[in-house]
Amino acid sequence: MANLMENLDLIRQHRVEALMTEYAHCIDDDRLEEWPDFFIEDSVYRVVTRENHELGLPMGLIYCDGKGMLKDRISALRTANIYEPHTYRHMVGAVNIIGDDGEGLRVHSNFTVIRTMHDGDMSVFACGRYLDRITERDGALKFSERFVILDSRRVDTLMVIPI
Amino acid sequence: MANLMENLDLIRQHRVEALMTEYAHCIDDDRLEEWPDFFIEDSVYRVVTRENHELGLPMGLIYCDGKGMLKDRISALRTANIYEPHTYRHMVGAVNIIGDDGEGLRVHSNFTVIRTMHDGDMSVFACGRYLDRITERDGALKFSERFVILDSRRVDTLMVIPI
Amino acid sequence: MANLMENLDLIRQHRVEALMTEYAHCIDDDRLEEWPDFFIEDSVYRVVTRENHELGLPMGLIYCDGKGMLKDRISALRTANIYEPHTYRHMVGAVNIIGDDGEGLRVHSNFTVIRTMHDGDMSVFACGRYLDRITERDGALKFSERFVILDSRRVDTLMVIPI
Amino acid sequence: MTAPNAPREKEFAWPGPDNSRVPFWVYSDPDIHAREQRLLFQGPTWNFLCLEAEIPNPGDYKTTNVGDAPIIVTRDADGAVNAMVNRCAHKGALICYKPRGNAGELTCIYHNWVYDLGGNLTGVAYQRGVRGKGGMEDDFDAADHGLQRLRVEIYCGMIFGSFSDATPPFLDYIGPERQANIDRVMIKPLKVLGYHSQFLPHNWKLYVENTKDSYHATLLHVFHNTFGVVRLTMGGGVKIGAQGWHHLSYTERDPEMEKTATNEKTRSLQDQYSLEDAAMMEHRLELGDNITNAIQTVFPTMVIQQILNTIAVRQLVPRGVDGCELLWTVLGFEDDDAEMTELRLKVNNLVGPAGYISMEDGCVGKFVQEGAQADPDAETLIRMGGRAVESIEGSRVTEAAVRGFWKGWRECMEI
Amino acid sequence: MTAPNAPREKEFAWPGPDNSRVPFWVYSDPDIHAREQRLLFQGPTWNFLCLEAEIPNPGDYKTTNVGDAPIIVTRDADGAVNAMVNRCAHKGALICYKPRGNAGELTCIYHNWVYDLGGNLTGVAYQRGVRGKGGMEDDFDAADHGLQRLRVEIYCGMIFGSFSDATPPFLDYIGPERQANIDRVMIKPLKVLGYHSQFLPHNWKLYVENTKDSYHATLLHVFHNTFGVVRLTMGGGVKIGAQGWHHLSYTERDPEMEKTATNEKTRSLQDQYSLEDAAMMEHRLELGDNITNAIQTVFPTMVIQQILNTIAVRQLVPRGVDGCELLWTVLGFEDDDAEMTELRLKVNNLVGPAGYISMEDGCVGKFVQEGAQADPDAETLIRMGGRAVESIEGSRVTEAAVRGFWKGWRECMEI
Amino acid sequence: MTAPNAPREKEFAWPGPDNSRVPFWVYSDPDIHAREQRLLFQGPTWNFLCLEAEIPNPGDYKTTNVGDAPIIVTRDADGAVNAMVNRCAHKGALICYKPRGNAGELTCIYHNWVYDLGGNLTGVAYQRGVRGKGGMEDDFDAADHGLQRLRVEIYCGMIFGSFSDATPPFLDYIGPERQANIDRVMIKPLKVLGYHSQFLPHNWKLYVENTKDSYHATLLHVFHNTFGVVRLTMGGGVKIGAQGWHHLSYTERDPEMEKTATNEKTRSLQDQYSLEDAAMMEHRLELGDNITNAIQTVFPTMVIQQILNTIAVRQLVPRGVDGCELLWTVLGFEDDDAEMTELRLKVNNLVGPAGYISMEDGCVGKFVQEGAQADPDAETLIRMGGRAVESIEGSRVTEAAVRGFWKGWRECMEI
Ligand code: FES
Ligand code: FES
Ligand code: FES
Ligand SMILES: [Fe+3]
Ligand SMILES: [Fe+3]
Ligand SMILES: [Fe+3]
Repeated sequence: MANLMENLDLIRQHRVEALMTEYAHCIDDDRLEEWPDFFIEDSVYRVVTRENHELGLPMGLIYCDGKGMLKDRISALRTANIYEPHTYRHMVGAVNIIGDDGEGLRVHSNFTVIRTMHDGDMSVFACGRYLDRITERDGALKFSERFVILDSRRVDTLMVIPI
Repeated sequence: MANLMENLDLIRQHRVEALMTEYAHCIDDDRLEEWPDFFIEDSVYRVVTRENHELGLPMGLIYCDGKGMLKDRISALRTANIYEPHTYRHMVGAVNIIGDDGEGLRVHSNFTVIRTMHDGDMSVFACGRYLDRITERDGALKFSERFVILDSRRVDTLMVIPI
Repeated sequence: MANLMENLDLIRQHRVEALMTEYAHCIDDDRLEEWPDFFIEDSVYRVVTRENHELGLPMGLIYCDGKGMLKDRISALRTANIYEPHTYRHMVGAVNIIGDDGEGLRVHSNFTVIRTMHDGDMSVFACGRYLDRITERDGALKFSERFVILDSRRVDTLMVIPI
Repeated sequence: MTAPNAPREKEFAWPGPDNSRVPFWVYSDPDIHAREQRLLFQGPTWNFLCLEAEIPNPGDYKTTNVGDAPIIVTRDADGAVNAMVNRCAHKGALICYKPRGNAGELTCIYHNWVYDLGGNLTGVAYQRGVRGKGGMEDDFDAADHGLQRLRVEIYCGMIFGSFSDATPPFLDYIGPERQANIDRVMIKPLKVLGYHSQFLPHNWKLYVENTKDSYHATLLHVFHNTFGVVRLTMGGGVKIGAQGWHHLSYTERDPEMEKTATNEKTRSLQDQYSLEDAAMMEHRLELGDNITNAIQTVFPTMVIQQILNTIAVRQLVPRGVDGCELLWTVLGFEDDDAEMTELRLKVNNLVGPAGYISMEDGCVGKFVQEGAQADPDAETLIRMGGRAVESIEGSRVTEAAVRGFWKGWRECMEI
Repeated sequence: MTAPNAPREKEFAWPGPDNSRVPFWVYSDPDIHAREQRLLFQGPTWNFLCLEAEIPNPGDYKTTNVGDAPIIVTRDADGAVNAMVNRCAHKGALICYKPRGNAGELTCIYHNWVYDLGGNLTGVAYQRGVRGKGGMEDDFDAADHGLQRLRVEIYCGMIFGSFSDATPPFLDYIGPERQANIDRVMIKPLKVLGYHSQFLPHNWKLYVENTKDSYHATLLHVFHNTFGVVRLTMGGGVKIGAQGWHHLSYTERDPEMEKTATNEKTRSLQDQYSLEDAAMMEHRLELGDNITNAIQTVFPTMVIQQILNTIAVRQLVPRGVDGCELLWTVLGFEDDDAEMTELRLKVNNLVGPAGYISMEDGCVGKFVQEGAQADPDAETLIRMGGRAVESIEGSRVTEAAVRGFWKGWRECMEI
Repeated sequence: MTAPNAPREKEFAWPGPDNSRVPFWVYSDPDIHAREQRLLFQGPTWNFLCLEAEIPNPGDYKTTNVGDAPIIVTRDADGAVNAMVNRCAHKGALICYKPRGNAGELTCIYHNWVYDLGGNLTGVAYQRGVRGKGGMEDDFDAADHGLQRLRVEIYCGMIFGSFSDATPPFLDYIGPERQANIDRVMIKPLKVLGYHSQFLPHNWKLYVENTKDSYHATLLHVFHNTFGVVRLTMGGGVKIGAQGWHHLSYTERDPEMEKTATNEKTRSLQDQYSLEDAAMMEHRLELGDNITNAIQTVFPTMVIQQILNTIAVRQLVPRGVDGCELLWTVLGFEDDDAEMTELRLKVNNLVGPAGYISMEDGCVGKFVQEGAQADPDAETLIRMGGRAVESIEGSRVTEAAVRGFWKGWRECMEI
């Protein structure tokens, strides 16, 4: 029968999936100013291609240490950078909770991002894996680490909005 | 520990996700005659582009008030309209239950639709958001409102099967 | 309130979704040697196009009876077959548990597979339905039957990695 | 600014004596596409740009296309409307890369060259260099390097542009019958209810022929028939005018004639078929006549539509030789009440990419493109109503308007 | 119905004296593609259309392609088989837009022109207009405007079509050796077990060369070797015939010869590699000989395959210059019992887009297309077995059949 | 091995007397693309292939491109570096289809022809046939059929290849100023920190112009200005050399000059804008000077970049006429400590497809491609700094380097 542990598992799974969903909706609905708040202060956010990742090369497309750099990404794209208007649509697969060492949950999930340009062009802009470390702050789940591993070695035109 | 409220949340989440899944399978498996039954009698179903939506323009690609107009969509495509045979495949992201005012649950979710033509061509036909209002009828969840917001301003060739 | 049955439903749903997720991650992370273990010994795995399926034609792209043939698929692609390196990314939709006859759960789900070539090309390689029969072995869920129904009649170049 | 690129183009010869047969190569040859830009879209034609209602205020701009050419339409400080090619005089970058906006001047993002809302070059970054080094030669005259301007005319709130000085004034261009129908439909200030964009997987000319083809309407579109929006047995006609480039096809209800409808027998007439909710088929006679359907073309790529209470303008933009994009601007009148707006929104279910009536037009063009591709020298047969280009009263069983399109196309293309 | 569009095509000159070198431009030039439609696919060739078993009953139709040309194959009321270009004589729309079906007559959806199952135009909607207005001129004769018909021949349940009157009768066309192999394989009424469609990202000719290239089989495909389906050391041969356009390559088991196999040393021979479940490698000798593998081509784009107990016909359709679609129809015999069907389904794991043996053929063509693209004037080297086009007994270490393909291609293409 | 395919190409005529105006057809004509392969990429030019650090050991290989041509770079047993066209001499298949690897010899998968690491053909499967049947004629000499080799030169660990014997030695080719900058930057053995690949939706030449266009840097890229990486008011210059094909543009900090910065007023100067975390803008002066930014091109398609502490080489590969792929290899020095590596990784946020500074370059090219497409005969205006091709000291307000590119392009293309 449904025992307590299983119940707790369900709730944890539910909370993690809710975090993933809210993260995706935040970006896709263009509420980017809220995006850094999905991370803790001293978090790490990196977007790395599978090629570099598997070659053991450290370089990322985006390489942020700390929430400040996350905020800079957003202020830059809002105020400084020039690019054709476009939006993302994230599809995030069910999450696989690998385990919980002291420092938080280790969670893997698949994602796909469809990019839509203002002229209506849609394309699969990115797909790959989220390798996350998730921790609790004031009763809410946050990312302490989010490694975005892109399947493709190539980026179409540019990447301005975070994944 | 898992308290009652959390349990109720899980069950609610589960029921809403089941509704979404059955809706998608109903269309993708070409059981379109069952499609109107996912809605209540005086429901609203609209397919609107993000462009019109954000410009505050009311016009939709599809603009149905009431179940009758939903049934007409199906009878028309079955008996009247000419088009190359094709099928959809819906991918619906996890749902975000925004809240529950008196009139039902307000639920947001992401979706992607891959269209496959009879010659085998596959393409991302649509992606965007479902903005739903879901209510209970005789123990089953139904849509009282389903606004389909398409990310793209453009439709490839035609839209005959509902999203 | 949340009664026992509902709780059991949730747990069952959770376990089935976990199976689907681990199956997808196993393939996408290139841990293909583990792939046959998602099936029982005398399992059936078939990849069939919607066209053949709907015409009632028995032939599959892949037609495996028994775990041995599954293992052969993997050893062949590892040691024998020549092909351009590429990877998959599976997106699997929420599962619809149709029912449970004596022989296991009957489960339907939607999927999409994005294929990425080593040069970075990404494309929707396949989408369709999983029609599964899932059973318990030593406390773990396994597939006794997995019918992969592809929406498209056409395969781009070749299919070497299982879906 | 442009020399003819003819030297790099193939030559083409029309196979027949008249416009009753069209060779399929017109739909697929890349050099035809290039030549159309040069001689037709940038030739003696008026092209729909946008509506005045879309750029009401000084500084408002909207981007659009004339053929392949990207265009900016602006309203300047004096309230005048300007149209320019959306291509910087410096290195050719798009100046405006958003669909619409408001700006005091137009600044190219690449090197900050600045243009006024009329397209005049008013600023060149570092024209004098820095500390006397670099910069433009003294003989550089900004006046020589404005954006390429189009002639502009406005009628009933619709803005048209032309690249050519040879194009006659707009009303002469369309002729009195088309003018009369515009006057008939656009009786009040317009309001935009929304936009549709529809990608069509075939050459742009196949869609234009489709809109001028009054013969197909009741045969392809079941709805027309079943609900009596258009039946070939209903009254109406096709008005082409002397020049033949444009057309007007209309239908009106007439109880007398409809009696004869019972003789008809075509796939598209399915009397057993009916709607659960016919709200969208309601027709409020707001224009003072019984016309249920009036489709008018302005050569080369504009359509003005009235179907029951749905009013729209359609603009067609080529996307390569085997694709085109159809842009719908669906309209109401400024003074529509909520109920009238609601009606228009419901009737809109008939048109657009998901429209019960128009969706078929989205696929037949592809069927022709596929049928045509294997044999560029095979020909179509356009002889319904003879081989001439002439109006016909009281019937739409003619392809005269389609022949008229080819007359215009060949006159522009010198083929 | 079609004038040569040569005036709009480039000219081409073959670089060498024979067919032992092929310039890469044959794989990438769009004008070559256009010319192939005109002179090769619509020239003196027989092209596989479909099987009789797919259209058993009157009214059954199936759509297919000959090169770029869309084709309808029908069985009419008399049980006769007809093949027509799937393009309406009016504006060129596809008549049949579904892959298969049954119909009493063929109706174009665009304007409801109606054709009988032989392609004769039997009805033109509103030919007489409405109330005496519009309609066709009196001199319009439906007999002049049927669908373009192909010649049809049927052999062993396989239906072939030709655009040209110059094509010799089918059996003369393929020659006695190919006929003998068809007789050998198609011994009983056929049954379709299923379809495969495989998009190949390269010019269609690269796949045809691959199928005629008996040299690559044991070198590229590990399975052939490891499981002795095909080894170059096994018995067999390549039969080409006088004309050289077609070929038959076959392999048979012979215990004597296999002893020598141990000498072989190639990447593709991996004796340490074996199957957990070899069920699919089982071979029931149902054809009365030891032939494990017989691949036969019918110029230009058909393959008839017997590999162990899997029997299939393959049809190749060009998709532009740099793509093609390979359509497999996998067969059994009507009287197969359940066990035999099961065996065929399992052996099918060897072929098709996911086939252990055939999947490599799906990528090598792309490798050539990529290798070739940078240098259209570079050439291949096809000199295994010399430079001539001749059969060879007891060995498949020759590219004679590939040279034979180029002989046929050049004869059709006049290059 | 290749005859000119000119017979199949259009002719082109340059419109003006100098390089101050460029017609848009250079960005869109497929025959220009074909001619570029033949006369430019396979002409008298040096093309970056890869780094020595990527193939340190005997047997290491890496695949790359020179224009459309697929290339293999190998290090052989003697430690020598070889470059060959990645196309089998037999049927033209790619030999190496993985991006990198290690092999004792190169084996084509199609028919197992074997080449040594220098591209010499060392083995032809079944050259003697089987049991005396088939095989190659006796006059077949493997020595005539090796892979097409490129000339190779190496400088500071960078490997370059050329198809042509007419290309001058590398250092003569780039000239002393470019050599000096390479010596200045590549002061120690290099280490690869990672790769970026960026698809740009426009003709390759638009990106090359962009990199040689020192005029746009501070106008398009806000970051340059705001954080003083590059300001046109800062010191620096553009060095072009006699030939004009290549360039070096550099910027150095100079407190004096920066005072004048306050006069500037451009969109891209936003002093109110600042970073929360400026870690990535830190600059460790590791090269012994104050140069913040040095961009150098090696004609036709290579860029050597130093921006603060991020060092990278960029290689551009055309992908058809309207696309290209930019390949970044981001570098550090072998002896970098962890802290230095961390700094380089953070500064890398400025460059690459997601780079604060470089991302705009990813879209402006598309804006030009779109602006240009409608009018192939319209022209750009490249007169900043006059019409000549000459260096300028102390300023970058010139387009001389862009004119220099067109000088080189026309000299190679004979247009
Ligand atoms: S391209 Fe517009 S300013 Fe340079
Ligand atoms: S195109 Fe077939 S009837 Fe008109
Ligand atoms: S193509 Fe390389 S061995 Fe035949
Ligand atoms: Fe229509
Ligand atoms: Fe093969
Ligand atoms: Fe730049």
